[in-house]
Amino acid sequence: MRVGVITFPGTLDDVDAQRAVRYADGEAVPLWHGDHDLKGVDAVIVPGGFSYGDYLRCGAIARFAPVMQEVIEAANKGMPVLGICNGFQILAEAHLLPGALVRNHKLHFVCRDQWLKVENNSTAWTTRYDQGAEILVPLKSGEGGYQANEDTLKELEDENRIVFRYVGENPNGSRNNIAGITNARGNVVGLMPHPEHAIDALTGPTDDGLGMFLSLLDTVVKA
Amino acid sequence: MSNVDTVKNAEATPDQEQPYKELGLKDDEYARIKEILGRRPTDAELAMYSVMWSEHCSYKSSKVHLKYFGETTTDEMRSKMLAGIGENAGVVDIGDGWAVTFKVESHNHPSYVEPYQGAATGVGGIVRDILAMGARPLAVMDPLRFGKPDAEDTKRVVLGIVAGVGGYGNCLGLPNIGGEVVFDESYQGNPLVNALCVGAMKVEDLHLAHASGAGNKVILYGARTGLDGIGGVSVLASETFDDSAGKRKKLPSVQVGDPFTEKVLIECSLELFEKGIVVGIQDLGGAGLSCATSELASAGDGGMHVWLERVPLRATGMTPAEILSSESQERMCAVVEPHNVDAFMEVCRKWDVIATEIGEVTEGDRLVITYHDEVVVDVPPRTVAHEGPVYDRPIQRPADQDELQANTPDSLPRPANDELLELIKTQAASPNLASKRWVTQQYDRYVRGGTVLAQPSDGGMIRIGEETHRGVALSTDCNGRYTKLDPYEGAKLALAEAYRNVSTTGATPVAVTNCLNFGSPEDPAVMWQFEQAVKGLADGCAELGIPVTGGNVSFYNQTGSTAILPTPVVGVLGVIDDVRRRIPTGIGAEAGETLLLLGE
Amino acid sequence: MARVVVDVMPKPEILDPQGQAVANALPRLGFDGITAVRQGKHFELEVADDVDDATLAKIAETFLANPVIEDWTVRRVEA
Amino acid sequence: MARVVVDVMPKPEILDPQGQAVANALPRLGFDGITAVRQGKHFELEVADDVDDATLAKIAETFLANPVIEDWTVRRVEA
Ligand SMILES: Nc1ncnc2c1ncn2[C@@H]1O[C@H](COP(=O)(O)OP(=O)(O)O)[C@@H](O)[C@H]1O
Repeated sequence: MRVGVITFPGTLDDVDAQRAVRYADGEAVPLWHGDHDLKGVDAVIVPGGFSYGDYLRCGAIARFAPVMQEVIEAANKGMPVLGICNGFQILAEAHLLPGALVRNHKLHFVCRDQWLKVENNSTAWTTRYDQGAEILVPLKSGEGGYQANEDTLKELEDENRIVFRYVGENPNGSRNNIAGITNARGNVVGLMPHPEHAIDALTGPTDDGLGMFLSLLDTVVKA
Repeated sequence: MSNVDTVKNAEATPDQEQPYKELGLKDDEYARIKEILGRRPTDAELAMYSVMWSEHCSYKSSKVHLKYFGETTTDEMRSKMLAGIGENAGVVDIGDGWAVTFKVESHNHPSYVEPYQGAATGVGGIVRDILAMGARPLAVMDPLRFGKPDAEDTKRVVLGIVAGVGGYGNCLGLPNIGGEVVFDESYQGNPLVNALCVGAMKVEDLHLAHASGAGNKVILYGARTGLDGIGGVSVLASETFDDSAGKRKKLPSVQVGDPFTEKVLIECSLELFEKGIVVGIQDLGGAGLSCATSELASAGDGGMHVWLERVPLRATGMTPAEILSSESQERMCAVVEPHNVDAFMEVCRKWDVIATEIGEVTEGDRLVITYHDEVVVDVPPRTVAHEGPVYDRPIQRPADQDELQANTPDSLPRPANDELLELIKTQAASPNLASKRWVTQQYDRYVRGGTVLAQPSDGGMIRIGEETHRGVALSTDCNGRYTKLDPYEGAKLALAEAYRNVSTTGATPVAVTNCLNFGSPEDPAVMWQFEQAVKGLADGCAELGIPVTGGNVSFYNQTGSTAILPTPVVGVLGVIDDVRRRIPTGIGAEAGETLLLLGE
Repeated sequence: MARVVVDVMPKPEILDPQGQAVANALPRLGFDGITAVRQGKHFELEVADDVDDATLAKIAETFLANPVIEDWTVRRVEA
Repeated sequence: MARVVVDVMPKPEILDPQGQAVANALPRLGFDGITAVRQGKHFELEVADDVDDATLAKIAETFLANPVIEDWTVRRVEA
């Protein structure tokens, strides 16, 4: 399994995403924002960070990067794509996922260990979880509040496209406690919390996040 | 161009008055500059000497005392030390071929003026110091001191500083693995923002700041140079102060940080190091190019020629003195062999980093700076960078020190048994003892995936070698109230606390850094506190057998004539050969644990 | 050269935590009579004369604003 | 009720990383001719009629803007 991990200027969690891929026995392939090239990978991770400083709007500039044009095309053809935190914001800006992420309702950056409920275990990235399972992974973001209009929210609920929901106190004002969503096809997933920081209880709160990368392994093997 | 003060002009007008006093130079200091140069300095030279000979850059009041660190460090203590006091940051060999560098620095005053940006640029500055050693910055810590918790201004300061530390550090992708939050009245109007950064490199990649080899190129890279931080130097510009539109140039009162530019600068620099195309490197911090060029030249074996008009500017109409003194953030200066310049530029292009060849290492022993072909600086670099004035300031134990010490807890009423519960509740709820989660929750502690311990642990710990599991632990500590009571013992206690906090993680303490925050050195009582604290810290280090590898002195922390509590923040670095054997803080992880009290 | 101002505001139906924080703080600071606050972004662009309105609209719509959550306006002002 | 607009901009002499990021991105997105961009904040306030200009100025100066690094303007607009 070869998994591309994109680096934009300002990307921070690319090293972690690469490590997570390796922990799931995959080969992590670094992808550069300026290249129109996915290097023949089986899947792509758009990792967290502050691409281009995120000074305009999170993900607003990164979305236009040459590599993203390739990601959009591949995603539309069914390639598994995972956006974590800033990656989620970028996928939303690129219209691969609906809605947008806005400033946390309390206006502070929040870094904490966050319980999530797995609402949909049939996406390319969540098959290893039990439906309804609760997992503990880090959340660390200043603009993590998920927003969408009522129609979109209804569509997401009706089509079972909410992948993760926050358990307990809503950390950022997300509508419907949404922590992560998927596209209609289930190959593109975006979430604000960081599964790649929860692959080893030594350096994270748990290894609950590893399931996402192992799920991908299953998906790719099956394909 | 006509009103640029050149060396030729300075020779022709020896009696021209210069605003050296406004720039903070004393009569005898100005006289010494004239003696060194054999003429009056040009405006640009005066700007350089005045910033480089300031307390902040020259350590002129502390030097005589800091020597004691060196005198008390034995060869055995030094055995793991690859670089020590005098370099950008101390470096220790931690085994497995890894070297670790760490340092703590203050950004106190700017953080009072504009808390967010002051704290943010404080983090940015210390991170560049670590980068300049050739290391990848790996984590930060932030020992903070604020005024009274219920004072209105404290809110502004706390909110801004915490957001600034977080905003910059989070955006750089550096986990925050610890720090302190202390409230005390004495910091009202004078908060302390100390920032620590730790980084690692392979031993053979250690870069020291020097410019050797005639013909080598000097490259400035990173952000453009603006009018930031040149407040004092503006007095030099009285004649050229009007820009073309005839308006007075506006000077920014605050430096704004750009963490994205710094993040890119870090990755770009690390790629340059990895390719082996950097001979010497220096970050641009306080005193900007004045500092970087004179220090690089002074530490090398030749001279240097700089073409100042090549420096990419952000503001119009900047004078040579202003360009030299600008403290614009997010810049670095590298020395590169001529045949590597193209490769250097290529890496900078990849990262979209502006890079400009601004100078060259020369045969001679002078630092010569020209501006459109006219010589505006011609000085022996050592006299700027390393041979500044030294003061042995008067020291006087405060008259009320005995009284202070005599006022012991013995005179306090004992709480009755039924008051104890209330007392514990009050204490637990007091801002100095309460949970610091409101602060630490704003800091990313996970990024890079190497954080083994962070809040609420006694010491932070990161993994350095992913294959070998080797790691380091760090803690910073200081109790200003103890130090006020007895500066010698107080500094020792700060060291002992940091040492214990590192030990309890399972790591072995190996080295010490410090940030000595004090009031005015012109106050003999403050100088006494300082001298005592340095002695205490040095003697403590000798007893424990670990060296001070670097640090920072911050004087003039006072409001009016009232100094802050003497606050020698001590940072201890420990090594652990396998982070999987770390000891987490807290009890109750497993049933049947036994609680033991060690010591008296 | 012309100066162009682009204002970007959260759509009315979208939660605006920043505006709300301002609105909540004002009475505490002793300022009464402000019933609602919304906070957005204000851009000032120096634009060459040959950049037409359609291009400016496109910059605002595709880049400066996110139409999913934000409205925008563009106007040319005296430099 | 009146609508009041407050614009808050980084002072010209102060580094504006946000505006710079936008300015650098535009040519990459194929938009040429924008020579400079500065980014600030835009507030829209619903204000009771008895709130006078001096009060609005005070709100802008002491709260919405940070005068150390920012300039501000206040104007009343049609609601
Ligand atoms: N400014 C800060 N930045 C980062 N971590 C902090 C800061 N202040 C406190 N911490 C962390 O929070 C935890 C608790 O701090 P504190 O209550 O001061 O503990 P202690 O009293 O044991 O030193 C520690 O892990 C400490 O490193």
